[in-house]
Amino acid sequence: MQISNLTVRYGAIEAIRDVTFTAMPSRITAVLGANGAGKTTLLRTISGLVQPASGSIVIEGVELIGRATDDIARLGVGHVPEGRGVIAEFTVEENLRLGAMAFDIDLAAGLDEQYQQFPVLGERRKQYASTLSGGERQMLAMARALIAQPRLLLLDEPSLGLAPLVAAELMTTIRELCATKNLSVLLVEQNAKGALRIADDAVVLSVGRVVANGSAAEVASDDQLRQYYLGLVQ
Amino acid sequence: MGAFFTSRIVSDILIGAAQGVLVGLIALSLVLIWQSTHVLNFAQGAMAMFAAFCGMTMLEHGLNYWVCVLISLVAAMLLGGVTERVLVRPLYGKAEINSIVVMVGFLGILESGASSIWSGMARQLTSPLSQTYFTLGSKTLYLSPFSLFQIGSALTLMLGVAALFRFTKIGLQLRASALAPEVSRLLGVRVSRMLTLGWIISSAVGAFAAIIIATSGSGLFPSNMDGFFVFGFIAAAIGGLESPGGAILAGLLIGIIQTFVADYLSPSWVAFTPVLILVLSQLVRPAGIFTKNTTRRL
Amino acid sequence: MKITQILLRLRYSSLGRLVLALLGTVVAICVVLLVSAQSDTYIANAGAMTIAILGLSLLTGWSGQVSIGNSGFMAVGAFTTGIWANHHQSSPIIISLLLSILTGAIAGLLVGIPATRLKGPYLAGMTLAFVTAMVPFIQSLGKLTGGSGGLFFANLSSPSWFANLSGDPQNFIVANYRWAATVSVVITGVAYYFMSNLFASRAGRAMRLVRDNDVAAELMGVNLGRVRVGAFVISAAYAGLAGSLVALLSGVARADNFGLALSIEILSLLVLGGIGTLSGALMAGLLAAYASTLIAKLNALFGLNPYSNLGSNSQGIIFGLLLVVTMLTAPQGMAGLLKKISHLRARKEAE
Amino acid sequence: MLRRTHRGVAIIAASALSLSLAGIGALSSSASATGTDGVTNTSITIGATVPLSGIASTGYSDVAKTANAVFKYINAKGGVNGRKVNFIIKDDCYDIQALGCAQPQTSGSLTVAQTNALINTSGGLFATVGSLGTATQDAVRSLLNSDHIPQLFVNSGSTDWNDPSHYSGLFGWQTDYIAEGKILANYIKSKLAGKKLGFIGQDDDFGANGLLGLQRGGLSIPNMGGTNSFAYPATDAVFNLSFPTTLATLKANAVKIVVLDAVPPAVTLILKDAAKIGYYPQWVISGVGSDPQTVNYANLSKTNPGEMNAVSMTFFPYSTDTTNAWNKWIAKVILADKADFPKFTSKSILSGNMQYGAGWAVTFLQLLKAMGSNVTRANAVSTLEHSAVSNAFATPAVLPLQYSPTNHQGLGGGLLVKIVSNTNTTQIDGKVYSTNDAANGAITQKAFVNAAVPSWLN
Repeated sequence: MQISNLTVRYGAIEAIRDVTFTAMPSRITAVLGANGAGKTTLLRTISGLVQPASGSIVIEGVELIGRATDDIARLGVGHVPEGRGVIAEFTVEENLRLGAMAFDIDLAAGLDEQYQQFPVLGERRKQYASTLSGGERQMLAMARALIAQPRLLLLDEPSLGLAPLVAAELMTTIRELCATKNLSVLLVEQNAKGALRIADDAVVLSVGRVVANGSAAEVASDDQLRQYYLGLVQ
Repeated sequence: MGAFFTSRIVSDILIGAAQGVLVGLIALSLVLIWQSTHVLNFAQGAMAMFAAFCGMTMLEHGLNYWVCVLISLVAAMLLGGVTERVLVRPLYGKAEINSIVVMVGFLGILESGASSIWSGMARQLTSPLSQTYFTLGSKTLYLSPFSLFQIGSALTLMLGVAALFRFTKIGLQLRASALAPEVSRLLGVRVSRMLTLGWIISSAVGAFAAIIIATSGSGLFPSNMDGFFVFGFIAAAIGGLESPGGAILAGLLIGIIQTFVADYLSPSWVAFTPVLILVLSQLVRPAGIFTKNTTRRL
Repeated sequence: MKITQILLRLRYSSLGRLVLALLGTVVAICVVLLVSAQSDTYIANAGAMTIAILGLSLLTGWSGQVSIGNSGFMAVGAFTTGIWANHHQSSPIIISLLLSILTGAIAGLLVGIPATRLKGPYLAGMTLAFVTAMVPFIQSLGKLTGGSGGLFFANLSSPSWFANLSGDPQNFIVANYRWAATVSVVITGVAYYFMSNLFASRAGRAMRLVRDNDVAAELMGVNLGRVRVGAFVISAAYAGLAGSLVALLSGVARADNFGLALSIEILSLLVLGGIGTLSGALMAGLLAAYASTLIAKLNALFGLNPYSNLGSNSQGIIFGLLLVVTMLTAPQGMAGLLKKISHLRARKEAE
Repeated sequence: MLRRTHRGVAIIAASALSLSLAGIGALSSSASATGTDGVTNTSITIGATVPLSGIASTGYSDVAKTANAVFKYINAKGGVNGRKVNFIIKDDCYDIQALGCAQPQTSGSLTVAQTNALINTSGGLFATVGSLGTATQDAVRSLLNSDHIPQLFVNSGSTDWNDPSHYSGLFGWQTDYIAEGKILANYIKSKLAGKKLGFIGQDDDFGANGLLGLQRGGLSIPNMGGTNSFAYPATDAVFNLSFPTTLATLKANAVKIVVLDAVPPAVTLILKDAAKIGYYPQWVISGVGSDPQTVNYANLSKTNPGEMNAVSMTFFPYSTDTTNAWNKWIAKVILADKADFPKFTSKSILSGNMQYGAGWAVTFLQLLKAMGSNVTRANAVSTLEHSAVSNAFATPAVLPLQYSPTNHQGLGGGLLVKIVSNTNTTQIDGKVYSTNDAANGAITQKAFVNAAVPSWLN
């Protein structure tokens, strides 16, 4: 995925300014930065929920800008929004069926696969999503995105609100998925430490601008970046 | 046994139920729209009336009753779909009063428009089935072939809508679009089509009720749905605007209680009976008797 | 400073508002004396509608509660006036008006206490239910309210000093119409003055805060329930006054005249004029009064036979279209449009 | 330049206001050439408020339209004494501003508002003629009286129009409901004696007066609310809430004769609801609610689905009689009015409402002719009160008007008819019955002879 010269405005405020970077296939790209750096806006723009003022987003040769959100989803862009977005009034299985609905896939096989991946969901398939714990909801949201077999997965703060152990487990799962599924992941995280541990590449945003862009290892070893933008102290 | 079925209480229940399922259908159509688009459709009754006129006036040109019904239902679907696309779509996310006013304006256009096209005169629709009640011995059993059809088809329609929502792919998408439009979009669901579809189904349900009302009651005329709309709205509010089943039950309840009031107390109290039921139910459970308690979201 | 700017600035002080209201009333009375008798009937009705719209503007525009039941409170006012007039034929009209305000307020309290616990569509539904119940309820009271037929009593007629003053003392028909319009204008002026003071008061600010953010209002120590019920009561009192005026102007109180249709009309006019503005209520009142005349002229312009199906229904169609188009294109109504225009001009001037 | 265009909101509003005021309606009500409002040497302006839309418009909207057709017909022939009749019809929705009403809901009584508009017609209004409804016309009685504007030929059978000492310019036209009730009671006593009686009436003067007439005619029916005697609210003509239980009670009590004082839409519902429970009593229906061209009588008989079993009273030759001279004349007049009656053909049957409208329109033309050159309000009242003149007016009614200085009611009886179907009504005995309102007032009968159609109308 290639993002070039992307600018997004909310009224007079520029949430994203002239952002350019490339997310490589089958790799995890972490998008890092402080609160209000424009990370969530970036994901929402990719999904078509926000219309940019200028710039382009191209994925496998297809321009995304100007397309409707549901069209973009059907192009193979999965988006797990911040706060997970599971439908509490639906059962676990209904949530998963909804995720598969718009795609031409074998539903039964898809469900099996997700239940295998996330056994706890299999156990609770008839339960309403409102009864799940935070971690289980996050898994459900991931499973619901994955069942559509996306090629690009946008994850918005997946570890937010989770216990550190659960969060770490989740990161490992993401890493495995990326390796086995030939999946590109754009991972937005405030928890830079965890994200950099599993990411291949990293982009650092500050007040809507790209301040660093490179391999995760490079970013992780840059003291200045760590201190000023990521709030990580040795 | 015959004496039981022709007793005063059973008679009142049968008369009330026939009336009540119609109130329930209107309530159901209101709930369908409220659920999917959070618009309180004041023009619901008028849209149903207009669609009924489109088809049922063909009776005068010698067309078969059921063909006319079919034409009306198609007209209703078109009207519902176009209304959602043209009038309602710009209102999403706006203040509540905006949609109330637009639908009130649309109500005026439809009723005056129908009067302009078809005149304000009541048209009697020749019933396809006998409306004479059956008798058991010398007593009347308050059921006729038409009222059986009326109750039966209304219940079938309600079950059909429920099944559609519960068991089909489309139903799942309809519900998801209503509950969480943005998430549904992210999952590739064509939400805007689903909203239109919600209006289409709701309009068809309303038009069916209007046709039955015109056939069994005082005929078809531009304001013939006004009273039923108010009762239907009250039923929907009693049931809780989120609950199709609650709407239907509340409609039945209103019909039956009204008949009892007319029979045992006074016919002149009938018009404000539903309101008393509403006030009582709202004081007990403000969000409707048939909805689960939810906490206020900030 | 120019006169217009001085006038506009007046509304920021209590005394200034009094001066403005007095000026407006005097100007309106001059208009009443100059125009035709038919225009006087329109102005008289415009006054009553303005008062009703002001009441709803407070409730819906300021405290954020959508009501489609205010015509029910108008009915309370009208029948209070009617019953009083039938028993005390020679009592001054001010007593009828005050009694109607009182009964309207009491009805508002009775409905408001349960209704204001509800929000959004449930509140709208409750008020809808109230008005649909009010008409048959009043009719079922038999002799007291005259059943379906209603009550009939003497309508306002001009005292002789006014007939002499208003020009043609021979033509008592015209003097009667002028007198009715003058009375209506004066009452409207008083009602307008009180509302403008309320708008500027602490209570008015509390209401707008509740509308915009009820949680914040609560945190700032505003008693939500009291503000909501208070708005209901004042709104109903205004409706009671409007109903009383309507009854006095026509000499009739009939429940059917105060049904759902009138409520919807008031709400629509409020929107056309501009929700939550005082000037919008005035303009909407005038629009209501002149609607049928304007549309008759349109009919004539297009050569429509007024007795044909289309001709006799063109009013409904045009009014409906007006509502839909206003809401979709200029939801702030006429007051909003005027404001926009004057801002644009001010900006141009600045450049 | 720019500075001048700057205006505050209030000033723009005020100027818009005064512009709109200036644009609408010049000074009116100035006395005209002849000294009487609404009268010139070549025209006379009259008006009426009627339900053209809304709850009562079914059928009733044809009344004033037919009268208008009569006036247009005569105007085309040069008018009466050189004056053309300028007839203004205003829609008042029966003053029930339900959503079916096509008028914008302003405030208060629509009948009063529309009557004000009539009074303020530029050039003035001579009189209201043929306004429709009991409660609606009660509402404007004192208004018109205080302005000294005659209120002629009110379309209602209430006795409220017969009060010359208080309302000198107020005149009814049709037989009142009490007299009608007495005549119907007389028929029931003589032809249907010994059968159990029931009554359903509108909950206002219409029902109450009709019931009073039946009682004064010697029938023992309790007041509405008593055994087998029911009141229904006017809005039930739409909502149909009370009729099913009312009729079930009547059936259960084995009532064999049911008298209806109801408007046509309510009669349609009552007949339909009765058929649903297999209840086929002898119906006796007030003339204002029985018009076969308005009420749907299809399939309402047990023995023969095409037949009906109802008795009613009419003041006109029965409308299906196509050989009657007045019926032929009315049909010709309506046929000439393509604008208001586009669907009326030479094969169409007249409705009772059309006859009714033609009835009072012709009466007004006769009055105009009788006044000669002295067309004033005072002369109109005194001409009508001059029995020798007004009682000789030739109208489509089957009996003469009976106006006098003490009687402003109009007709005092009618013809009994049997309604068999929508296209088949027959006279019962060919006799015209007449009476007054008093309990001891005798009922007289004579053979039905229609007055000839005057040549100047043709």
